[in-house]
Amino acid sequence: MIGKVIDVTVDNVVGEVMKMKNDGHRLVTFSTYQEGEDGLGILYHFDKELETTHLRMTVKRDAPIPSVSGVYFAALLVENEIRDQWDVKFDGLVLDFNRSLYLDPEVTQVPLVSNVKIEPKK
Amino acid sequence: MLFTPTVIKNLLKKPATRLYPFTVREPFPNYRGELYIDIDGCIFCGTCSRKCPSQCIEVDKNEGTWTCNPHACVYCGICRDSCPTKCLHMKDVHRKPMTERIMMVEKGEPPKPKKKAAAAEAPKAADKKAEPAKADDKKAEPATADKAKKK
Amino acid sequence: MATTVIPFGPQHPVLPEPVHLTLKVEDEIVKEAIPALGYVHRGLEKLADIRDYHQMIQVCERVCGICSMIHAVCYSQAIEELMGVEVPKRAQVLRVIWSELHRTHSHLLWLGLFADAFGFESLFMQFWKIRERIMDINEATTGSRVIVSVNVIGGVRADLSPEQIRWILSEVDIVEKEVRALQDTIMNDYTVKARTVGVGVLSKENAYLLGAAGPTLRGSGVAQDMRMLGYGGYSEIDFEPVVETSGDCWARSTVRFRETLQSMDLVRQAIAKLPEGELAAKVKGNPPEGEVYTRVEQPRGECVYYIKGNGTKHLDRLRIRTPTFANIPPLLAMLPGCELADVPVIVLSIDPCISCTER
Amino acid sequence: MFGSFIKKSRAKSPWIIHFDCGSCNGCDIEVLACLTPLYDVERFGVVNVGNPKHADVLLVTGTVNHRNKKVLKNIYDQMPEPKAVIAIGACGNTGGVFREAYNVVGGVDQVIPVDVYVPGCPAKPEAIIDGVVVGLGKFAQKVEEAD
Repeated sequence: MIGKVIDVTVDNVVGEVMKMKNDGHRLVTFSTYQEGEDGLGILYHFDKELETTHLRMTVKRDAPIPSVSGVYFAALLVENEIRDQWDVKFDGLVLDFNRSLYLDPEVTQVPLVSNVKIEPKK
Repeated sequence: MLFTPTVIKNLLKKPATRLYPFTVREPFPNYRGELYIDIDGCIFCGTCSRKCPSQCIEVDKNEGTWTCNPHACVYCGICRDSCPTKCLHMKDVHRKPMTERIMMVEKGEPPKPKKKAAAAEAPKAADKKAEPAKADDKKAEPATADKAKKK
Repeated sequence: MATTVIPFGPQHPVLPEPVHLTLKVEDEIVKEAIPALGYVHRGLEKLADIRDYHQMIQVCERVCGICSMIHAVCYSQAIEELMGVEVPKRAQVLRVIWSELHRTHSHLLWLGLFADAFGFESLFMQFWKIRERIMDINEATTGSRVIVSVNVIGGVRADLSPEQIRWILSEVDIVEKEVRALQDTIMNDYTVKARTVGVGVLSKENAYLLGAAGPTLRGSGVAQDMRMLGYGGYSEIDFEPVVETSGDCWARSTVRFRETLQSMDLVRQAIAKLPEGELAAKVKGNPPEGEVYTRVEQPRGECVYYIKGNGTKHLDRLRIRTPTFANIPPLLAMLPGCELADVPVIVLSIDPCISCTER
Repeated sequence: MFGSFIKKSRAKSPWIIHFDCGSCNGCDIEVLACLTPLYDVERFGVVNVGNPKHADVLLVTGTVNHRNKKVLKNIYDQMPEPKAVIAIGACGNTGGVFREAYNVVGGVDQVIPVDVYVPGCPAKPEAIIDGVVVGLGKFAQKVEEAD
């Protein structure tokens, strides 16, 4: 993967993101992936003059994740999307859609958790 | 006011409209239009059904049927390109609208010498590991159910 | 003063796509806008579980019909990087040609829709009339008007013959002439300026902080274009990003107008440098374990793919961040303080592509 | 007498409404291309309107998902009788390449009755014009049967 990867933890993620903002980085997006059975890996992608930097954080899905939408307002859509797709909670989300950004109440399964495989439609 | 020259030009020129249903334009030769099969050339190897991104083709080797759901087909031409006997073709005109959903079912001669067919199948099957085979089985079910519903 | 809540969308005459905005209005002045998405959400990232990595190209193309070619390029580049496949030079340059043709038709389409948003119907018709020539080129060279499906992992599966190249060049010349004839109208006409100048201003700092992408960012004076990275065939081509500084709707439409002309120039450059050679490299095996992060420039801005492979033919994770997704927070910052009648113009000025946003 | 005049005119100049129901934009822009100078469906008296209450024919592109199926139903219910529905593209017909995704219900016919299916991904403007012509036949038939 191109770019430098810095590992962060739940405790210092907001501080690290703040540091990136003060350095003049632009938040591109987050990416998520399944990490083990009940873990979630989050990559924060930053960009400064076409140079990419990533922050990597691994969390458990049942504990709330500190939100960085207070630092970068643009993070709010991504965090709501992650909330939809993985059913995790964010602490201090600026505008919380409460799992309804994309999904309607009819969809009860958690879309992206790997052990919930999608079945071909009948 | 700056648009006036364009307006005047358009008034003096012939209309740009293609009078479609009355005059049909010459189709471009490699347009990916209606998919059809030359069933006599088909060896029922099932490559098209595995390669199809939309999973809309179903091949039954024992029965000798080739079934395609033209409503789910995305006209990408992958099946045509991967067909080993080049029996799948695409017309250069689009498929005509229909008032109800139909399935394309083509009945052909299933391959008689079983050994030869198996040999054609074997290298493909070797590529696919256990998991995709399962996926294929899974998708075969709903497709048949769909067909039954149509009938 | 009383606040009125006005729902905007999902079915709105000016929007070709369903998106919903809840507008809180005081005296015709918008105070707050809250988006509601999800009308186009299909969940195609999860389809990687049942479609193999070759078939996912066709799925990724259908993330968005207008920039389908560039989505496919981004996905193929990601897989090629993961698998270490060397793409032949000719295939890379052919990808540039079709990408730039897509950009041209996308921008012409947008310029038309934008004219329609402020009620200039005949300008809309003009742009869409010109655009049909580009669609004809797509249809003749690839086999489909909109979703061209020419990418495969390792290269392309269609070629350009010398006659086709000559024909493309002559068509591009005609298109350029016709587009230039409309330059004065879209940039300097009094009625157009009255609707666009000073409307929906996004300052340079705000655009950068809110993570805007593409023409929205460049319209605010930040010279950032992923084509500067020189991915694929762009390393062979001279490229300068188009930048405007005023940050309003006029700047964004001017950026797109100038990019249309630039794209046609890039098509000519790419055709002049088209090398001979193979069309596609052989690809064997499955994507190995590992992750890749690729960025390309779409008509609407920077598109990011994150792919995690796990050694099987199904990908572990496919994540797509599309430009409109990044442009929605700036839109929310632009709307407060504008007049209700300007809302369609401002919403269209970021070139919203909702099917991209929600995938 | 006046009634039969209106009946005849309705079938001769149908007003259409286009609803994008989660399509990838491919079919959408082709529907719009039909209204532009090169294909110009207005020469048949077809007018694109923004309000479902004015429309006779509903053009639907794209897959139906859990959120927009309510919108689609709502728009369909608002249209006056008789009405015709044309589903455009592979997604509108069956769900196309996305029909197995988790948030996709399937084709348009899962929610509202469909009169004409236009296949293609995306359907060409020519195919859409053909579809509208077939749809108008059905619509005229419905107008006849209406009383």
